[in-house]
Formats: sequence, C-alpha cells, structure tokens
Amino acid sequence: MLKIEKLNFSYGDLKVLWDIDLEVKQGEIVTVVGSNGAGKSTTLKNISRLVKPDSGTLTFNGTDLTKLESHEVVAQGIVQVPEGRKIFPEMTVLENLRMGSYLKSTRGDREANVDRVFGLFPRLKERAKQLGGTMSGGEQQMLAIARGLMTNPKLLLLDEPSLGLAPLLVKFIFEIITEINKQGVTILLVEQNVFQSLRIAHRAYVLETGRVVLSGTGEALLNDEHVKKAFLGM
Amino acid sequence: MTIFLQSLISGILIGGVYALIGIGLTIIFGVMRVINFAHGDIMMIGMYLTYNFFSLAGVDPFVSIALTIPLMFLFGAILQKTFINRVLGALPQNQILLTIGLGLIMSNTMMFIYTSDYKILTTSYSSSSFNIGTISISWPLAISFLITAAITLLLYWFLMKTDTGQAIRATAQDREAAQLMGINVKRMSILAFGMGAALAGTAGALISPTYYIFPQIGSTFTLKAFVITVLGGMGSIVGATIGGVIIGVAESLGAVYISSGWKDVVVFVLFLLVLLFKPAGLLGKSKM
Amino acid sequence: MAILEIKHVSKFFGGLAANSDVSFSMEEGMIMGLIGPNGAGKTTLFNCITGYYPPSRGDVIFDGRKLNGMEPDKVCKLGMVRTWQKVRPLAKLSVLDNVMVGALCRTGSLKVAREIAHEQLKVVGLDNKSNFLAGGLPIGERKKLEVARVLATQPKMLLLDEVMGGLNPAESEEIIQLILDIKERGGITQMVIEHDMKAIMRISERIVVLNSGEKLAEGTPEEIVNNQAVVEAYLGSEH
Amino acid sequence: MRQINALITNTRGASPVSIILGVVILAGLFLFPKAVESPYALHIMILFFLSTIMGESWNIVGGYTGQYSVGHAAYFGAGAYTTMVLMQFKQIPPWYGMIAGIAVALVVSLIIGSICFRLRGPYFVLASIAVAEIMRLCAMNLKDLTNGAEGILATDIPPFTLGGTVITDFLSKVPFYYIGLVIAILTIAVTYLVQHSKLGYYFQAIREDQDAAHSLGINLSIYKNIALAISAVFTSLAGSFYAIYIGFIDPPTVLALDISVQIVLICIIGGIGTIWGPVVGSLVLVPLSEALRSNLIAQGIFKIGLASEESGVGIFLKDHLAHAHALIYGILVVVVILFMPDGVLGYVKKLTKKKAM
Amino acid sequence: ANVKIGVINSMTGPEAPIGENLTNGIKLAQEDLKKKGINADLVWEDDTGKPQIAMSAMEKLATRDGVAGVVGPYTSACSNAVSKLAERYKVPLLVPAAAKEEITRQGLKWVYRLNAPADQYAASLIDAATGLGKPKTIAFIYENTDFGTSTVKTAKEYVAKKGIQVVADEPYSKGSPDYRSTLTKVKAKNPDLVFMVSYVADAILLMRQSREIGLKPQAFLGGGAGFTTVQFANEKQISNYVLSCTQWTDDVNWPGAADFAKRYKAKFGKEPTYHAACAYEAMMIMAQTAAAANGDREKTRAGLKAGKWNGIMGEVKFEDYAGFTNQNNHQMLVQQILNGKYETVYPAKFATKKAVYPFPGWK
Ligand SMILES: Nc1ncnc2c1ncn2[C@@H]1O[C@H](COP(=O)(O)OP(=O)(O)OP(=O)(O)O)[C@@H](O)[C@H]1O
Ligand SMILES: Nc1ncnc2c1ncn2[C@@H]1O[C@H](COP(=O)(O)OP(=O)(O)OP(=O)(O)O)[C@@H](O)[C@H]1O
Ligand SMILES: CC(C)C[C@H](N)C(=O)O
Ligand SMILES: [Mg+2]
Ligand SMILES: [Mg+2]
Repeated sequence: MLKIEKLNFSYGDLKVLWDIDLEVKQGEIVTVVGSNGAGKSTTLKNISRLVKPDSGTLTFNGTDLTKLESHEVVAQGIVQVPEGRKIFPEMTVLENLRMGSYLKSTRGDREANVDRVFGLFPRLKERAKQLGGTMSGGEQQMLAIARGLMTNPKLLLLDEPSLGLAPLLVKFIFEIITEINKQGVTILLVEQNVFQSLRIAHRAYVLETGRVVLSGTGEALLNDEHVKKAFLGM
Repeated sequence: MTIFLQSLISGILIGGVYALIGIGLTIIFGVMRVINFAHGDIMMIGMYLTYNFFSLAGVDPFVSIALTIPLMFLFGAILQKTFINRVLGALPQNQILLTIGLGLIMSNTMMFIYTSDYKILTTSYSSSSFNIGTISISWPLAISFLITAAITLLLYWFLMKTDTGQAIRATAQDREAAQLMGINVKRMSILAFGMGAALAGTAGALISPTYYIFPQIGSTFTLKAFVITVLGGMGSIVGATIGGVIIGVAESLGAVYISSGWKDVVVFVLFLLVLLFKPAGLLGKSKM
Repeated sequence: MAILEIKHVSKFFGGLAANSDVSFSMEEGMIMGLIGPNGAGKTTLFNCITGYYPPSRGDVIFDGRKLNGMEPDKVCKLGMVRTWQKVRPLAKLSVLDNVMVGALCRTGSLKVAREIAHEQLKVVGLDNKSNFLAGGLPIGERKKLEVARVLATQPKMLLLDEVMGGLNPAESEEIIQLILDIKERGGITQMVIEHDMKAIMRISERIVVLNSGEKLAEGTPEEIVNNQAVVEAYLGSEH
Repeated sequence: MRQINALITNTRGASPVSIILGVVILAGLFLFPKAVESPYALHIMILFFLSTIMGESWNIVGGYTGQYSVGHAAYFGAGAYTTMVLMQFKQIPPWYGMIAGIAVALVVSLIIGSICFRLRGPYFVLASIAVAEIMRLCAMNLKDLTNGAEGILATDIPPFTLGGTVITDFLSKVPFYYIGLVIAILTIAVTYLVQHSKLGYYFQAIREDQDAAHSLGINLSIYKNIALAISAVFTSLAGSFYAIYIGFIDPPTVLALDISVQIVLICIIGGIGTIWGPVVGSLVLVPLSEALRSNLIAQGIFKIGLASEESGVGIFLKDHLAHAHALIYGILVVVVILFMPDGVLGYVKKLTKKKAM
Repeated sequence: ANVKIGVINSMTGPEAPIGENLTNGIKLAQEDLKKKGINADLVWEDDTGKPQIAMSAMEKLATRDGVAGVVGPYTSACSNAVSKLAERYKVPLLVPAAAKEEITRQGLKWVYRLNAPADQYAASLIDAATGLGKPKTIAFIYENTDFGTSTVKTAKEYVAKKGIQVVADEPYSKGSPDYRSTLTKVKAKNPDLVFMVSYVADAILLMRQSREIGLKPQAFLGGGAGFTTVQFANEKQISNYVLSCTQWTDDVNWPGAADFAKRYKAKFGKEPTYHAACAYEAMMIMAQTAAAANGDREKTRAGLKAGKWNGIMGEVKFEDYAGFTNQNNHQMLVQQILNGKYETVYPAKFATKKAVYPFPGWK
C-alpha cells in the first residue's frame, strides 16, 4: 500500500535520513521504533509531505506522493496524528473535531464520527466547548487522536500516540489501534512504548541514526537481543 | 445636547468605515500572523480604482464596489502568492518590513502613474445630508455604514459557520496541523489576504465620495487600522467592528470636548488603556 | 522540617476546579511522585507552586516562605525550578548557551557559568552536542536539555513534569538513574510527574495521586498500588 | 560545521587578523577628516555614524532581546527635543542637553517599558508605535514647551568649552564628525560588552522564550527594561546629536513613525542580533539612498555611455529616476527581505560558507 | 550662456503633492530661459521633506556640483536647515514658497525669499474682511502643521489689534475623514468669520461638511494654499463666496501671468497654483542673475540684492525691512470665488470684481 524506497532527507545541511526503505501493506499495523532522534518523526513528515525529501520515492497505492502537496496526501487517505498534538488552540474541542472532517468526502460522516469519538473519549464530550489550547497535555493527546479518526483514513500515521497518557488510557489507546485496524484501517505507528507497540504490530522496523537497521515481525523483534537491550532496557 | 448627539452619530458612521479597514487587517493577521503595514496602501489602491471607475466610466462609487471587491481580492491574492507566502516562516520584523516595502512600492507606483495630486471625487450627493431633529446625517456615510454592516455580518457567518471559514481560522492557529487535516493552507492564505485586501479596498471605495485620494494617504489609515484591531482583539471580527466604532466615536467626541489637536491622543491613550487592562483586546481571548 | 508545604490549594478556571483543596508536604531531599489521570491537575499544581498562576485559594510554603503568586523568577532564585511538560528550548541558542542561561541564575561570571553548564551537560549525557542549536534537537534530547538547564540553576527543589515522556524504556532508565543520582548527592528535593508507573514506583519515596483536581491518595508506592481507588481511577487492574 | 557557524553570532575572542584590521580601520576613521576636505563627504559620514548609532541601539532591544519596538522615534525625539528646548529656550549648552536628553529618554523608556512590556509579540509592536505617536502628538500640542508644529530652530550653538578653553566652536563639520564617530564607537563597544556578559545571555533567552526564561530566574520586566533603557540612552544620544547638527527639529522630522521604521530597517538590512549588522546596514543604506536620491544612477548611465543624455531614454531617466528613488528603495527592501532574510551579513556568511565547502 | 543652478524640492514623501507644482513651474522656467538664450543646467535634488536630506542636497550642490545658486527648498523646515548652509558655503539661495518668517529673519546674507511670509496671509484677509463688513468674532480651523500654526499665530495677533474676538481655535491633524464634530462645535459659537488654513483636499472636505451641518458665518476666509486652487473653485456647491488670500492669481495684471497660466495648463494638463508661479519666477530670477554674473556666486548674490524684476509675480525686490533681510515685500491678493471662478477683490488696485459680503447662505 505504502512503499518508501531509498528515502534521503536533511534539515539544512544536517542529514537525518539515509536510504530508508519501508513498506506498509494493506491491513497491517507496522511499528517503527528507534531511539531519540533516530528520524522516526521525520520519516512520517516526509510521508505527509510536510517536508520534501532530498531523494527517494514514496508511493501510495501506485500514486507518486512526491508530486503532491500535504493536503493532497490527506485527500489520498493518509492521515497523520502528529507528535506534539498540534491542536488548534483557539478553537473549541468540537471545532477541532470538525476540522478533522474537513475533506469533502468525510463531511457526510461528520455527525456519526463525532458520536464515535465522543464514545471513545468521554472526557472530550464533557469538554466539547473548552478551547483546545487550555486542555491538559493528555486531554490534548486524546483530542489529536480523535481528530485524526474523524478523517476516515485509509492509512493512519500515529506519532507517539501514547505520549503523556495515563496508564489506563495507554492500554486503551493500544486497544483502539487494534480495533480500528480490524475495521480495515492500515496503521503506521511510531512509539516509544516499544513493548506494547511491538506486541500489536504485524511487522516492525528499527531505525537508528537515520537508517533502518532491523525489520521483521513484531514478535521477532520483541525477542531480538539488540532490541531488548537498546529499547527495553532488559 | 445637539452637539453631543451630532458628534456621536457622525462618529459612529465614520466608525463603520474604520471597522471595515480593521476587519481586513484582522483577517490577514489572524491567518498569517503578519502585521500588514501596507494595509492603508491597499486601501489607497481601492480608492484609485473607485476614482477611475467614476471619472472614466461614470460608475457610481457605491455601485462600483461590485467591481472593486473582486479586483482588490485578486490584487491581494497575487500579493500573497508572490510575496507574503515566502515570509510566513520568517521573523516577525522581516514580515513587517516586507509589507512596509510593498507599501512603499504601491504608493510610489501610484505616484508615478497619477502624480501626487489630490484627487477629489465629487458626486451629486457628496455633501448631501438629511436631518433627524436637529442632527444632520450625511447620506453617503449612512449608506456606507449600511454596506459595512451587511459585509460584516456576511463575513462573520462565513468564518464561523462554513467549513472554508473554519479552515481559514484553523490555518491561522496551526498551519502544519491544518495541512494534516487536508486543508490547502496556501489557498487559505491567499483567500485570507484576498479578503483582507478586498475589505480594505471596499473601505476605500466607500469613503471615496466624501474623502480625497492621493498616493501617500495609506499611512494614516494603516495606523488607524492597527489601533482598531488591537482594541477589538487581534483576529476578532466582532472586535474589529466594535473597535472601529469606538475609534470613530472617540475621535469625534475628543474633537468636541477636548480639542481637535488632542483628539488623536485620546484615541491612542484609549488604545493603551485597553491594552493595559485587557491585553488581548476587548474581545480577544487571552492566551496562556 | 518540611521544605515544601501545600496547604489547601485550589485553582479555578471559570467554573472548573483544576485543583481543589490539595494539601501535602515534602521533606528535604525526598522524591515525591505526582500521578493522576490526564487532566487531574498535576501541571496546574506545578504552575501554582512556581508562580505561573496564583492559587485561587490556599498557600504554598517553600523553605519557610509563603510563595503565593510570587513571580517564577523569584521562585527560581529561592531555589525551586520546574521543567515544562511541553519542552521549551531556547531554540536559536546552542545547547551549551541554554544551560548557561540556567547557570547564570547563581553567578554573574560567564566563565563560571560555562563550567557549570559543561558539568551539567555531562550529567545528562548531552556534552557531545553542546554546540548544536537547541531547536534542532529531537524530543528526547530536548527533555534532557530541560533537566540540565534546571540543574544548572543549582536548585534546592526540582519539579519535573513528564521528563520521560517520549523516551523509550532504555532512555527512561538513564533519566531514572539521573534522578536517583541527584537524590544520592543530596541537597535537592524532587517532585516528579510521570505516567510511567514502573519509573514512578522505582524512584518515589512517597506518591500523591490527584484525580479531578482533588487529592485522591497519598502514601508509599506500595500503599498506592494497593489503594483500590487509585487502581480504579488511574492504574487499571493490571498493576 | 553547522553548529560552529550557528555560534558565529556569539563570537568569542577575536583573531589577530581582525584585530589589526580593526585598528587600521579605526585609525583611518580618525584621520579621515584630515585627508578628506569635502564637507559633503563628511556629511555623508556623519549620517552614517548617526545611522549606526540608531541601528546599534535598536539592536539591543530588538535584535538581542527580541522586543521588536517600532516606536524608537520616541527616544530619538526625546533626546532631540530635550537638547533643543534647553539650548534654545534656556540657553543651556547642548553638552548638558545631551545628558538631560538621556535622562528624559530613560524616564520615557521606563514609562513605555512598564506599559508595553506587559504585552507580547505583535501587541508589543503596536503598543510601541502607539506610545511614539502619543509623544509626537504631545510635541505637536504642547506648544508652550515645544513650540508645536513650528518646531525649534537653533540660532547658535554655543561653543563647547572645558574649563575655559574652547574645545570646538561647531563651525565646521569636523567636530560633528568626531562626536558622531565617538558615540558610534561607544555604542558598538557597549553592544559588545552586553553581548559578552550575563545581560546578553539573558536578553537572548528572553527573545527565544519568555516563559522559559522566566522559570530560569530571569526577571522579565527588569531585564526587558534594562535592554530598553540601554537602547533608549543611545537612541536619545543620536537624537540630540541630530538636533544639534541639523539645527532644526519639528515633530514630523524627529518623532514620526518613519524614523522608527528607518531604525528597524538599518538592522534588518545589515543583520539582526549581531554586533556588525547595524554597521553593515548603515554602510549599505546611507550611500545607497543618497545615490538613488540624487540620481547618481542616471548620471552613471550617461557617463559610461549606456544612454545619451539627450536621447528619449536619457530624458526619461533624468526626469523620472529622481522621482523613482522611493520606488526603487521599496523594491530593494522587498528584494532584501525575500532573498537575504538574515540581512547582508547573513547572506555574505552563507555565501562564504558555501564556498568553503 | 550656460549656468548651473541647483534645485532642492520635495519630490517624494508627504510633501510631494505640493512639491510637484514647484517642479512643474521650474521646468517651465527652464524652457523660457532657453528662449532667452540662457541654458540653465539644473541639478535636481529631492529632499523627501526631511531637513537632514535637504542638507545633504545642499552640501552636495555647494561643494560637489559647484552650482551658481540654489532655488528651493519647498517646505519651511527644509528651507530653515538649508539656509544656514547657504550662508556657510556662500551660495545664493532663493526660497520660492516657504512661509515661515524666521527664514529671512536671521540676518543671513545669502538667503533670499520671493514669496510673502506667513504674517501676510492673515493680514491681507483680515484687512479685506474688515473693509467689507464689521465682524466681531472669528473662529480658526487649521491644519496643525508649521504653515497652519504660524499663519494662525500671526492672524491672532492681527485680529487682536483690530478688536475681533477669537471664539474658537481648532488645529486639526491633516487627513482625518471627519471634521463634522469640530465644525459642530464651531457652529455653536456662531462666529462672524471662519478662518481656515488647509491644503486643497481638506479645504474641500471642510467646506463640504460645513455645508452638511449648516455652518453660516458672515464670511469664510481661506488662508491661501488649498483655497486658491482651481480644484477647489470647481466644487461650486461649496466654494462659492469663499474669500481667500494668495501669492498669485492667473487674472492678476502682473506681466505674463495669464500667459504663464495658459502655457502651464497646456504643458501639464492642470491649472497652476501659486506655488508653481513662485517657483517659476524664482528660477527665472536666479538663472538670469547667475547668467549675468557668469556663474560667480558673489556676483550672483550682489545681483539678487541689487536687482529689480517685474514678471508674473509682479514687482520683485529683495529688501531689508521690519526685521527681514533679503525679503521680497510681496503684495498678497485676496480673491473670492464667484460662480466657480476666482475674482480678485482686494487690494482695490488689482480688483476685478466687487466682493459679495456677507455670505448669502448655502444652496
Ligand atoms: N526542525 C529541525 N531542524 C534541524 N534538525 C532537526 C529538526 N527536526 C529534527 N531535526 C533532527 O533530525 C533528527 C531526527 O529527528 P526526529 O524528530 O525525526 O527524531 P525521532 O526519531 O522522531 O525522535 P523522537 O523519538 O525524539 O521523537 C534529529 O537528530 C534532530 O536533531
Ligand atoms: N487555562 C485553562 N483554562 C481552562 N481550563 C484549564 C486551563 N488550564 C488547564 N485547564 C484544565 O484543568 C485541568 C487540569 O489540567 P492540567 O494541565 O493540570 O492536567 P494534568 O494533570 O497535568 O494532565 P496531563 O497528565 O494530561 O498533563 C484540565 O482538565 C484542563 O483542561
Ligand atoms: C501649504 C503651503 C502653502 C505651505 C507653505 N508654503 C509652507 O511654508 O510650508
Ligand atoms: Mg519524534
Ligand atoms: Mg500535565
């Protein structure tokens, strides 16, 4: 479904991605793990076209993503829930969600989707009129995920969705991810919660200083000695 | 009492036109976070357009806004696309200077074309008025007030209730997030600047029958627009409307009860007071 | 003597009580864990303590002085300093300069400040990046930078707001070690907000649990994990 | 490399080459009036010093502290008016007037600071404009003090005496040249000292993130006010110097928004937040606007024979270029902002870096 | 003969609208000089309305370009700054239109002024008004610029002498779109005379709004500038019967005035203002004098001092009187707009029509 080949990228003259190859197949949950600064978020930004690669190809269902602008990528069905939440601070929770279904194709499902995400995150329903910017860190994270779900994505890119969430919610988030995956949404997940995310992943990649150093099934990586040592602290 | 009412009313009416200038600036600021120092100059271009429609083709200024709005929208859109879009990520003072530079280019180009003569647009109703009791009300101002009110309402509805309007606001608050929602942020910026320019141009058109036109007229109105927007709360349309009227009235009453020389001081002091006690402006949401 | 006493602190945002009647105290040198569901009021409490918001009600007493509404810079001068949940690097300054700004809180000499800064960068393991622009650091390193910067102010008390968020377990381990080392060396009292229970359990001597702005429980880590109310509101059955 | 370059803004220590170069330039500047007689050249140099002083002082509050004041005319005007009022109406020599001007500017800066620094970002920018406008309007309306719109005309500058001996009588441009040079050097030196001290670090911390700075023990209002005060002192000196040199001031020439904008422009064209930025900015702007204004471009074109003076093109150039300079100026501003966002200095740095690689 | 003359003028910036008239006048003068066999090589300097720039210009003209004399600058502020330099460099400076009295009151030997200074504006108008009726009270509305303030200042002194009482004193800042409240306030005082000093745009605005609110004194007096433009006269509804003073009119019987107006209009497509006439005549005088002196500055200065001209500005002679030095004691004229046309009504020896007084009311 999504295929990345030989992706290279630099911030100014600091090169951060080196020949990344990565593939996500229809219906999969693919997890990317890696230490700080490995380039995980940068990879997602390249997919969403928030930044433009130096070289390499990115295709989605046969479409060349490098020819598209960010918003056109979204129209293809690739939606990212970004690191750092990026809530619209001066819009209410409800307005934030509404922007989630900005695409014409999703406007029809707006009501239903709002009900659905309110069902998932009752706190958001309680605070429907609160301004996004005044929500607590975790509440904003919920809102960001909920907003992403409003988009009816084909491929959902999640950048550290459990960041700053309470344990109960972290567990819940991973349940939701599996759940929506079952409903047919393909998922590319970047997580620091290596254990949980590898557990639910079909396949996974390990990034280190901008290079793919390891890939395989989630299970295989969970048992990999290197992974255990570097990420699980075991 | 007559004096009070007379100046109150003329203050409110002229405040309507101010409001329109302020709203344009507020939209541009709201979306691009750019303080547009060329706002008055854009208004000046609108005035020249109106003047030309009138003197070359005999189109009534109030009618000509039907032409001015789209043309000025286009003008703003082009400005945005070719210049402003390139500095959106830049430091604020660079943006300020870019708009100052653009303003200089606009006023001096107009000076090249039209020389720096004052142009006066005299319509049959330029100095006509009607009376309510002892108070005289200028026809052209009254008409432009009504047009302003209509435009403001329409705009408010657009930004608050339509998806495109909301997308413009979303772009204002977080461009990257807006992109991730599938919003074409470049288009939104172009739309916003276009609207801002159209509003400034309209204000120019509306004020033309009772005012005068010359290439350097912009700066007075740029300053005024700043005061209005900050007073009302930057980014708030209702705020800018209220701000415009307040400034109009303050000028008017200040001139009568203090003196014409000090009336601008009244306006600026009012401005500072509001900033001090309500830093985000009358209707702005204070941020933490 | 208690170094920090929180007495009946409440903070209202409009009708919403982000903190209501929270009281607890901390002994010098200890590590206190502050946990609770999202939106429980943890960050708000930090803000009330360090002067970003004056508490609507109640008192914050630090080192025998009442802080209510004291400006953050004065609070810092008194020896209490916080990190930000959403990190705030001084983006266009180098990593070293960022930490020096912290160090200058106690000294007027750039030379001394530079030494302190180098030292603290070593402590958090960022010394190899001291010439990088802070704005270009990835999130994990920014968190470390936050810690180095507050350490450089030579505080008596640290308030750490989710400094392990966004770090993988191995990296969190480094920070845990760091926090424990600070305690070891003595002289610095720490209050830590964290959602990572494993970490919290390891480092805290006592834990305060907030829920909907109220204090739900306080006790040793063992007491907390066995507290039924806490399990229901926050931890979930697994723990 | 990237990191090293990032640090150039915080140069520590100077290389021997640059020290020698500096000494040579300095010596050249001090000997200049001896070698060059042309009062016109001196005048341009004086304008250059003036511009450097103004840019350098704005840089402290705008470039380092990140408080983009567009109201520096307030301090410029404070200096100019204090000096002139004292000199003209109270017969107090300008030497003391300058000092009084500094005092007034300090008071003004404290008032402005206490009002405006509660605001951030664009609100601060606009508030700073507003305060300067209030000053202008006051100068306009307080006729008894300032002579209102009619302005103040200096009849005579009393000679500057120290202990009975006349140091200078201000009849030629040379004393002005040296006064300007000394103030300019002083301003640069102060900027250097600020940058290499705790103040510099604190200012930059405030620029980058006020809340973070606050939490690290930086008293925002004190340090912002210090930055503004330093800036105001030197801007006021520039104003006093201007007033004495020109001999006439009125509200539109010393208190207008125009001046504030000009001051910001100097820094941005040169390179903001660096010691040499304002110098470079002045070096570019002063001669450039002079050349544009007096139509040296058209003359140059005629001289190298690109067009003859009598031809249609020639007549067009002669007639219009003099009018067009403001237009060209605007275009230049736009071009610089678009293509050299870090100013000339930043651009040169980028070019040399590219070559080095 | 060839002669090099400097021109300092506000060609851009806020003063440009009036500066342009001067430019045009000088250009016409250049043509006419050519006809007289004088090839005036003009060095144009734009002062952008700023004194320090005007000084740059003067420095350059005096020391680099070696001009025989300088005509300009337009504004009082710039002329002031430049006059001292003229004295220092010993370059004859002929100020064509700046009104500030001090310019020729400092005893400067090298500085000459063609136009009548600010005090004359008021004196001529008040004389005309008191000659026509018996006004007791007066209201002042004026732009708070140097020109406006200094004109009204001398006017106030003058009316005090004539026993007229000032009932309103309203300086305004140029360019505001709404003067209604100020005018309402003035109307409440019911003054016999309303004296305004404004440039053309504000003049029209003020009169329009006066009509709107029904202000009706015995006479509207316009202090030169905007009130003496054809543009103003064309606004018949509001401009009729306004009395205004001016340095020059196109119907005055000074030699060449009418012809100048005609040729000016043909060349530039608009009516000349008195600024244009002043600048034209200043350039004619300067160039001819300098040509006669072969470009020698000292001789040019002496020529100006000694000379006597009679052109479109009437008789010109630079004299020392009443504290002035090298000041042309120019006769200001008072005109009234009658049926959209300016008619000179005062002083009697130049009058073409009898004035209508008092103001008959709005149509
Ligand atoms: N805006 C930027 N400018 C310069 N360098 C950047 C920028 N953003 C990221 N980098 C650099 O790019 C590299 C990769 O960053 P990225 O954010 O992709 O890492 P990550 O794997 O997502 O890390 P984390 O787990 O901390 O989120 C890092 O070394 C970082 O320093
Ligand atoms: N300025 C504000 N205006 C209105 N409500 C606010 C404001 N700041 C915080 N709140 C609300 O107060 C509550 C407590 O917020 P706080 O940030 O303290 O939570 P937290 O415990 O730190 O949560 P998290 O773990 O998600 O960071 C939240 O519900 C939040 O929405
Ligand atoms: C408006 C004018 C007539 C100005 C006047 N000539 C002056 O001295 O500035
Ligand atoms: Mg990341
Ligand atoms: Mg929090």
